[in-house]
Amino acid sequence: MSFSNIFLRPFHTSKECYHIIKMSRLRVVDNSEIGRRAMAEGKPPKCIHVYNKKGVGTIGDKVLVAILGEKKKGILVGVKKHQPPRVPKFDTNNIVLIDDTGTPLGNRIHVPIPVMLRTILKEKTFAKGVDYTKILAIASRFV
Amino acid sequence: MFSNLYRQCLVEKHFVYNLFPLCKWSQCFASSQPELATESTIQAFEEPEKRSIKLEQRFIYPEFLPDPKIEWRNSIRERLERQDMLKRRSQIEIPEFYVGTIMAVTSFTPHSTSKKNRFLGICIQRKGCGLRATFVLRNIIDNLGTEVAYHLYDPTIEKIEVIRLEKRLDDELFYLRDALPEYSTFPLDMEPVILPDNTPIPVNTTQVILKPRPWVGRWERTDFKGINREHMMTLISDKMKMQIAKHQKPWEKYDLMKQYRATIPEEEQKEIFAEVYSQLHQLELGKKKSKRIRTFVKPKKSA
Amino acid sequence: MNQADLSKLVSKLRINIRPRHYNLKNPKGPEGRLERLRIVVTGLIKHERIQLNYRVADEARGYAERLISEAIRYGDCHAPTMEIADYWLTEKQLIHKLFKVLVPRFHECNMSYTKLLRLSTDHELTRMQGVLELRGNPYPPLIKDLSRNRNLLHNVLLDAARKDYRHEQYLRIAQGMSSEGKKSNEETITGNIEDKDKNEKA
Amino acid sequence: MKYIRNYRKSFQLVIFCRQASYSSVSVVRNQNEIFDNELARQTSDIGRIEKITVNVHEKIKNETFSMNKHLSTPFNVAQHISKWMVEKSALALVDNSKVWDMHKPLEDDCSLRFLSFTDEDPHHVNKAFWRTCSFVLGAVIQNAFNDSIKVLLHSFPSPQITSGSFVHDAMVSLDDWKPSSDELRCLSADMLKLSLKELPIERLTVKEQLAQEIFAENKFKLQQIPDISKNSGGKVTLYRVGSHIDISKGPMISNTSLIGRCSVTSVHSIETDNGKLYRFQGIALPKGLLLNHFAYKILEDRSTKLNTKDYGSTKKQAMV
Repeated sequence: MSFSNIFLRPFHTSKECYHIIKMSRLRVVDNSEIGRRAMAEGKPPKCIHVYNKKGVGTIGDKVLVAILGEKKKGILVGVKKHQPPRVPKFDTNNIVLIDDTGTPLGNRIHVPIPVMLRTILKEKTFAKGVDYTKILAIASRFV
Repeated sequence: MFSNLYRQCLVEKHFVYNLFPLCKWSQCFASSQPELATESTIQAFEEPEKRSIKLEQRFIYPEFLPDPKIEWRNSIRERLERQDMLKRRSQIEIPEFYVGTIMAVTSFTPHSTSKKNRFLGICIQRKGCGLRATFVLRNIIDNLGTEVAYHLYDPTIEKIEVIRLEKRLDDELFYLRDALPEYSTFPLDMEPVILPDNTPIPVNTTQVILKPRPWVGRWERTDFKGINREHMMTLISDKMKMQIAKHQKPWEKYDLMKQYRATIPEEEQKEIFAEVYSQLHQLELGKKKSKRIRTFVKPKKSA
Repeated sequence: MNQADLSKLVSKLRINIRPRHYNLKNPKGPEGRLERLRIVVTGLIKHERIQLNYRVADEARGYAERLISEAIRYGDCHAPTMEIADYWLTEKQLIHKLFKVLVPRFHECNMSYTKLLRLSTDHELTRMQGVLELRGNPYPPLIKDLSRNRNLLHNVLLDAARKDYRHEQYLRIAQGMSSEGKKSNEETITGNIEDKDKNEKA
Repeated sequence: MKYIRNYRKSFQLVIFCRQASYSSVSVVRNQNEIFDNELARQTSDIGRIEKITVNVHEKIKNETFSMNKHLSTPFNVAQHISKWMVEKSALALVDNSKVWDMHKPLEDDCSLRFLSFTDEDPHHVNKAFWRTCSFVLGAVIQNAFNDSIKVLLHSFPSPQITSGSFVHDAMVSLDDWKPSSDELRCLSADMLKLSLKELPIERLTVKEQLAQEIFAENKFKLQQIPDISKNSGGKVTLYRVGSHIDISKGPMISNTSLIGRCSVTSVHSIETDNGKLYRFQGIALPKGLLLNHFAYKILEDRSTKLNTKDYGSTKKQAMV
């Protein structure tokens, strides 16, 4: 097989482009100071770790991001990749920044977030552990 | 439900076997060809008046046609699925809709306190057949593009409303993802537009203007009629323009077998719609009745 | 998951369709494949019986069947059909033959329009050959029809069995009629039956 | 069930390799010896070999062969043409009038046509096929039973296809024997094995005296031979398949491989002038003709009925 034929192989790359893996660019959707500044400056946060066993993030997963030279944690509240029926799919990969205790850095989320995030975040929350459900309190709209 | 249907099929099969001894002499002499038999049965129930009505139904109920992939065909499974689909249709009203129609779906969800979730958007794709038929709705909510896919026969769906019944120029509208946001923004509290009876389905001939690249698809290589081509050409580089011709496949127009393998032949379509005709007709009658009641009430209120 | 293509209605073909097309390799790709098949389809319409590689024949058969069924379906006044015929038939007088000769020939046909036969090959090295022909061609038939010949042994046996069966049925009917009649007129009819039975045995 | 020899291991036993009692083996060996010697004698009697011209008329082309008088058979001619011709032809037609066995030497210059089961009018071939089936059934009966049971073949009537079954009558030293379906299946299997062996069916015409010598052990045949020889000028025609020899007028098909589907369907006991006999009935189809199982079942069912051909008049049966 000649070298040029390799580029004619029929495999798709677009699915993988939508995956949230290390070095993926994300969009901060809350009104935290650092998040707003990063988005305004055109320096969106970069995912540097996904806290799950697959390494590919999806709705409700915790990610570690590099934002304006700082390390922050965030929760994915909406993703671009293909979703099963009745789960909304968004045009951007959205995160809400949180601190180590699970408290969001901002006090308002200005995009819709999926309803099933309620159940997912409640399941991830343990007594005396990190409380993620505070994010739900600052959400403006569910779809 | 499933077991009942299956039994019914078995009974019918049994009936066929009972007929067998009657025609045993004709079977013995192995001269008649099997094609002849099927042909005659197809022609038996063909009536000139019903013919056109039945074939128009394929646009309204495309999911009643089976998957054209030959390996996946199974007549008993297809039939059972059709029965199940009709049963589901008798439970909730699944309206006539097309790609480009603005619809709202209310579905049950265990995640929220009200246990209900309503999503409104434009249908950008209709895919799949049988019980696995799906459609995708798209809307821009709070400046964020949102898409939700639904199974048409999902039992958790409570209500499907058609807000504005119309068609677009294309069979799928994924280019709306790269179009300017106003083309897929619809207020969530949109009022339904009721078309008068017996009007043809209006075709929306808008040609969308795309956002600058990057895009999710190579729209310049496709021939979607709903994209404003002149504007699109200003957005792409010269190299991309040169590559358009390279990716054209003009011979596919003449590939008769490819077309044949992608579709269900007319005779089979007739057979299928003849099978479900009476039940679908009754459902439509019931729908009309309820519509009349609704339209009768409304002018009173406004007056 | 696919949905059937709704834009075009096609007539059902009366041949077995393979789920996927044969991989007829061609340096020009799919376009070259169609061009090769085009030569075969043109040859088939022209000569009505051709011998060639079996796989190519099987592939071309579907296209020939579709071409004829489109021609029957839409006739010669339909522009898209004319365009397709123009593509598939490289010799232009054959378009005339398709619409004026083949369409009337196959208009009432309930079977496939073509026939494909496998040829036996002597050498293992030769590719499998096939004969592709249009039905109703002027050449002598390639295979004998054994079912029509009533003199063949199995047909003789079946005919005799049928005769026997009918004979039994008649006897049964006759007996049934006579037993009904028995109630009214017992003596005379029983006598008749016995006579009849004797006749049958004789 | 207990009477049929290879019931217990019906798929292992080959009927012609049986370990029979010494007497029956010696009888068969003796018969074959006489047959072989006579065949060798007749061949050596020919003397100087003369050539004859044989014109073969086939659909595609006519061919001419130079063959040996009293030595070459239509089978040899077919061998010159093609293997396919050898396999498919069952009989030959000499000079457009005489039906000729494939293994019967040609006697003079002649024109030749080969007959097969798929001809336009295969009347002669069908008849020969039916006759051969009766003859082969005899071979099956002769070898199927245990040694303790004495079997004497009587005869088989001339073929009548419309009667629905071919027939062979035999005396079996059993009282009121009604074969079970398994026993019938064993008989059918034996017949099928014979067809799979692809045995040629040889033909030999001998004098009355020699025939009596061959069938010295069979009282029925001894009775029949004088009548037969009287009608055919002091000669008796013998046929042999494997090691089984029987009297028949002929003609017969060339090889048992031409028998396709076959089954022995029923055995009836009949009363005749010669005492109590058993009438074995069966049905068979030539190899090229295919029939669906349903239709074949109808034919099988029909063939279980008692075939009344030449029933009761056993003397006529000898005229086969």
